Amino acid sequence: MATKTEQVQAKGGKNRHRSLGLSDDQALRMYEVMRLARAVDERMWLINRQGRAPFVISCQGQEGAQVGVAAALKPGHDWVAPYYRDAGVVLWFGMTARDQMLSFFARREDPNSGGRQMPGHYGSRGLHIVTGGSPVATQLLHAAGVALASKQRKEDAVTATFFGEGAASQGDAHEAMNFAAIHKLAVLFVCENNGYAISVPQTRQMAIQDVAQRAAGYGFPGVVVDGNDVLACYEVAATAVARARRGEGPTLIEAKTYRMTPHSSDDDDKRYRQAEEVALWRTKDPIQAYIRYLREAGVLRDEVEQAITERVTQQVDEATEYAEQAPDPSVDDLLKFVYKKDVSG
Amino acid sequence: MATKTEQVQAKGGKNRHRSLGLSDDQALRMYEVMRLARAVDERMWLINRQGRAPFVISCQGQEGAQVGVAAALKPGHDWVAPYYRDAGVVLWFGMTARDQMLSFFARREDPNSGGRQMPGHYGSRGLHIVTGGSPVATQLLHAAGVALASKQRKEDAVTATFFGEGAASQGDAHEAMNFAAIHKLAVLFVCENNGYAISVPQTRQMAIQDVAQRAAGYGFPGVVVDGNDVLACYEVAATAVARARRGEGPTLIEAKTYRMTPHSSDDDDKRYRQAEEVALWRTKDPIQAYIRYLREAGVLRDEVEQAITERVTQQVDEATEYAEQAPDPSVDDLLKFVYKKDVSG
Amino acid sequence: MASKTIIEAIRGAMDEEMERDPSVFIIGEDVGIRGGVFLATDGLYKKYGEDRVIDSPLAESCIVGVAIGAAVNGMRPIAEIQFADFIAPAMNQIIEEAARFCYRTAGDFNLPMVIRAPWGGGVHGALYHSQSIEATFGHIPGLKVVIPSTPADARGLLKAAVRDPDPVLYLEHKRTYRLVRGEVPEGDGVVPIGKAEVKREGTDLSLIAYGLMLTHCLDVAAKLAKEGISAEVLDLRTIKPMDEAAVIATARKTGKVLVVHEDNRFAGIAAEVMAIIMENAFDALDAPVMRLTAPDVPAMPFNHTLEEAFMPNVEKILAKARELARL
Amino acid sequence: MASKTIIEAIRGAMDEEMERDPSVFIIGEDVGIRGGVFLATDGLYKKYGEDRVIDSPLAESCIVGVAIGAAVNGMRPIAEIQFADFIAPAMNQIIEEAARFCYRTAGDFNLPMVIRAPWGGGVHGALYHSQSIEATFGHIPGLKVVIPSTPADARGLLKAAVRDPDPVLYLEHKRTYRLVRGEVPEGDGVVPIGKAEVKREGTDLSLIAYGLMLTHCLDVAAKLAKEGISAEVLDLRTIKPMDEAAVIATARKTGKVLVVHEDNRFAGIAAEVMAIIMENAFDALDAPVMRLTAPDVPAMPFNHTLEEAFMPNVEKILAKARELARL
Ligand SMILES: Cc1ncc(C[n+]2csc(CCOP(=O)(O)OP(=O)(O)O)c2C)c(N)n1
Ligand SMILES: Cc1ncc(C[n+]2csc(CCOP(=O)(O)OP(=O)(O)O)c2C)c(N)n1
Ligand SMILES: [Mg+2]
Ligand SMILES: [Mg+2]
Repeated sequence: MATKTEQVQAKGGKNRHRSLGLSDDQALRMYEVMRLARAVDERMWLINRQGRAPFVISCQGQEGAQVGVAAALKPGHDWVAPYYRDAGVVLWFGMTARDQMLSFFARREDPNSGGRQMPGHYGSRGLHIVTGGSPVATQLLHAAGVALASKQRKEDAVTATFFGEGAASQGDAHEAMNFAAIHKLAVLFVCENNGYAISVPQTRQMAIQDVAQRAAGYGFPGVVVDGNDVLACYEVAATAVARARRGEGPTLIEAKTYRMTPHSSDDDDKRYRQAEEVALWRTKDPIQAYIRYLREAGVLRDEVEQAITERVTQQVDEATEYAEQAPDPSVDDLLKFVYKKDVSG
Repeated sequence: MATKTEQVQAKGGKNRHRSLGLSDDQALRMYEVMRLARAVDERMWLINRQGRAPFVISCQGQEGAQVGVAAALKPGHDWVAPYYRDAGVVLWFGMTARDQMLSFFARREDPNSGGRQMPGHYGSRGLHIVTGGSPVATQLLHAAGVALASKQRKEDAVTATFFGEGAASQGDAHEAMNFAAIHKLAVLFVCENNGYAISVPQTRQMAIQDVAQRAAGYGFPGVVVDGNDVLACYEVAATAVARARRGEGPTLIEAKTYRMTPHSSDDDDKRYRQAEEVALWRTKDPIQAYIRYLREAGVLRDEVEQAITERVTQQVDEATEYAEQAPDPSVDDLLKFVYKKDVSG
Repeated sequence: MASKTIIEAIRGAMDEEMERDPSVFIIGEDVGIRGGVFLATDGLYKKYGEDRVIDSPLAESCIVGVAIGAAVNGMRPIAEIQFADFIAPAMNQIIEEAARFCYRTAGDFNLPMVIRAPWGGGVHGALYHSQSIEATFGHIPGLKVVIPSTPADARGLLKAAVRDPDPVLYLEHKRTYRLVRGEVPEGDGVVPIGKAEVKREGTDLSLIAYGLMLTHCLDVAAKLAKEGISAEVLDLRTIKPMDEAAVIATARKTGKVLVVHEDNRFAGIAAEVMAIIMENAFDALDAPVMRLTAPDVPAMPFNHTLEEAFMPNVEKILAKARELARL
Repeated sequence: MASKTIIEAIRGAMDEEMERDPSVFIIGEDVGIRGGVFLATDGLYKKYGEDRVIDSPLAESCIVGVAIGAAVNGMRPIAEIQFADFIAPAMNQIIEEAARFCYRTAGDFNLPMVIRAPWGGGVHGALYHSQSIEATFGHIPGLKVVIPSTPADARGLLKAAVRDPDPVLYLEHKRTYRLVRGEVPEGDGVVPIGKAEVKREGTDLSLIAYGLMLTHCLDVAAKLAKEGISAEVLDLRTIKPMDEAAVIATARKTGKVLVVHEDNRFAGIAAEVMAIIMENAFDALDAPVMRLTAPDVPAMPFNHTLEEAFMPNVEKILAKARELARL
């Protein structure tokens, strides 16, 4: 079994997406979902700064890794266990801007939690998105369990779970990778390494260069990829998915990326990040990079760009308007669903 | 930093111990402690089978790894955080056969716990043996903490912690190795890999050949050594200790060995181990192997062997006699030492 | 009606449920070829194979976390924690994840899973093979916690737990495994979660207990009868959600209540029972409700003298009950 | 006397203790250059350097396990858990290790260490930034659990915790950090662990609380006074070991007690207080002891309506107190 860490470099050329088996339409769908994730996120910050909603946590800067990996999966058939930044993943899996805004405003209709959880705590049984709480890294074990069930029923569904490089320090990350390796489970462990866990830089989080190096210690491949190159992320994910469907077991994918916002609306990243560093990474924005590629490839013509921008803006506007008007849960909702089956006398 | 897994092979020759800087006396002291650990253990089984004591958990088969590593440390200066099989480690660090028997019979004088814990739950502040409970792998983090304190005070003490390959699956093992790596702590992580966690074989515990492979995922060396070759264990430990004292950080030592007894007096290993396998490993008994070496080396002459046997037998006899007579704790001891400082009204 | 020990009833219930429903599987340490350290799963590995009786790595958070994921994806895992004393590494997965899945998704997700764990003392298990954990988990909303005390309840409650759509912590008092034998009904024999049972009727005072202490309380009631004291014995059976109506009924009936458990005293289950009675039957009390529990020291020591001193037993319960009867 | 907020008092206490004793150090997530997510350690990294203010990896078991080891080897760690809701990964190290070190070695080992954690709700923190954990840890023998409600107590109890030879869980109600301001004495001002304090004298009924609820109870007592009801307010301050004498004294004094907490109800701290009163002041009660707590649902939802509905507040306490006064 290959266990060496491969440095996957983005190959140039105007035909990258086609050589990866992606049609122009698929390439554009990926672009539109990245744009939508970004637009919803930006709108949330705006509303938060106006004091109309208490909390935002962002995907900005990580949409390439999220959509690149998600695009290699089959929504509805495969499963994802995302973390709070994965707007790009859940939008690809069928959530809508409206769903996002309903949870942002904590409305009763919020499909993730009925207004109970903070924004970013995704979950939908129907969409095969495993519910996430706030404690980091627990979802890696859930993903292993979902994959175990698929294996027990001899189904070829793949489960992808996403987490930050900080979460990789938790014991659960170790236990999940070890278990998935032992049973050769169809799991993609996707680490979105943005260099910080709130204020803690990678150098205080681990003594290694690449989280992907850990995979060898479990007995499966670890791959490092440029997380700001959506097509490179798609490529390594497609390889890992194929391997998983063949029953050859998990892959650890480390997408090197950056968080373009503070950790959340409660954070002040100026305390721990240099303005230069933030500025440098702005130039590596995965959306801008993808735009450059799509234009070069002749896929993103002006009218297409314009149509996408209009659709995105319209969805965000409608979603915001709808969600802000939508009703709150009522007081008597408080006691519901402690159990699925209430047996108290 | 070297992070590749080195296969350390025992080098032959009659002068191995001298070439490792061990005098004949030191080589014999190591032998005597191995013998003592074994003899105490065998006596405990005898007594347990006679129904005079409820529980035994053994070091048998692992004395080479234990004494080999411990001999590379400075008792009283360095620290150990052992696990329940490490009779060889604690005897090297100053515990006596009497101490062992006092805890075996759960007497008030038991220095580990005053008769409160099961045998094998070692601890002595004065001897720099960190107290252990039953939950596995917690001691790896304690060892990291002890080493952090040494570093904070700029002392060169080294901390060695011991655990089984099963314990390596716990999240705490991951968190401890990661933390020790980040702070380049003077820790030896010593995995006594005996191939089983009670009934669970290594193949169900992990998908890798060597636990030592994990070290690379944290950024420090991992070494595999024949755990039944006490001098080979001493050699890799001495190297790791020197590295640690130089402030270059931890080493993971994996000693491949075997448990010659059932997991404990409550276990029936016939349910999961083949008699042939057990028999094969009996031929690899670390004590017998060391005897062969010491005789070849001309160090273990008959009269020396006889003297050692007499000392060991005498110690075990006296210890047993003393401990079996020793008083139990009294009922009013029950409420003592819940706190060091009792502040309840 | 067949006569079985508690361990036989538990093994049989798992066997029956695995036969009935292919989505039921077992995961835990040494549950496979070893049959579990108490032989609770003995024979099941041979019968159902390694895909349905899974020897996990030595990692409790893994056992529970994987069970959660499998439950999300259509399975009904029975996760075994080898000793209740070793459940703490899994507390984050149990308390923050399993217990909150249904609530945090407003019912979109639910977890049909059972966590089995041997608990309790009296077996020379020392600090780490004797612990009681029912108060710790009983306090957590979203979990169901059951403790059978008879073979029939052990079988019936385990079946109910396997079929329940919510996470159930199923606690087995290890001292009772082979000590307690009793009739087990033919047929399904499911025992509903959430219902206590009066195991012996009485009029002078009530003994409320569960686990090994329930067995002791029945002995005590028999002895008290000889002294002309009529003691009612209520078996809580389900710790959470507790059958408050049954607790209130027996308190109102006898006016004198002694709650017994071997868990630590402070903020234990006895305290909650006392609070429930305080709130609902204060006017009916002829004496303050009493509790007999382990002291607030970290589990029972290995030494037999100290273990004895730690555990409530028939003598101690009898003395306390007589004291209450006299009031 | 200087006027300080609770967060200022906590920060100041750590600074003073680190100045006084070089063995005191801080370890936790984001405690360094970030100064902690609530700025509790703001400035300490700059003043004491990275060897004494250590940014840990994102692993709570690591934070506590390392603190234990350092305490074994002569240091006095202050471990910060970023939110009480994230302490569960460390429960094995806290409950099975830290709490049992002294007992399992018959006093040979002891752990002078503090675990600080912001807890409690009312800040739109939702399910995982609002939890109460005092009952869970209060139940564990070997731990000391303290909860200050005023700046003077916050400073004095934190100093006492740092100097104590045993592990102390120091819980800081995050809503009170900047909400509650008060006088802090000059000098040492150590507040003893294990002692409750009557924060307001009264004769008609007693309100027993801690944390944010203590602040609310003082408001309620003031309002009740205007209605001619004299309410005594007892601040528990130390949850474990609880000051039973103080609880019994106020119960005997007023004969009517209302216990308030925002933790879940079942087997919570209120239940223990009720049990203590049942056992020691039953004869002095003019009415059953009442409790006002959060319902048994998993922490408070994000939505403000539901958060409001979950949390006890001045209005709810006032209503309950009036009800009790009328009995
Ligand atoms: C168990 C746990 N401890 C602490 C926290 C508080 N917390 C929330 S996010 C975060 C940092 C996560 O960093 P990383 O995993 O790298 O993800 P990123 O936010 O950088 O994408 C922390 C410490 C938490 N959510 N869970
Ligand atoms: C956290 C925890 N879970 C379960 C146990 C029960 N248990 C005791 S020893 C053991 C197996 C340990 O195997 P290994 O680590 O390989 O050490 P060995 O006994 O083989 O030397 C188990 C499962 C425990 N002590 N702690
Ligand atoms: Mg990060
Ligand atoms: Mg082993």
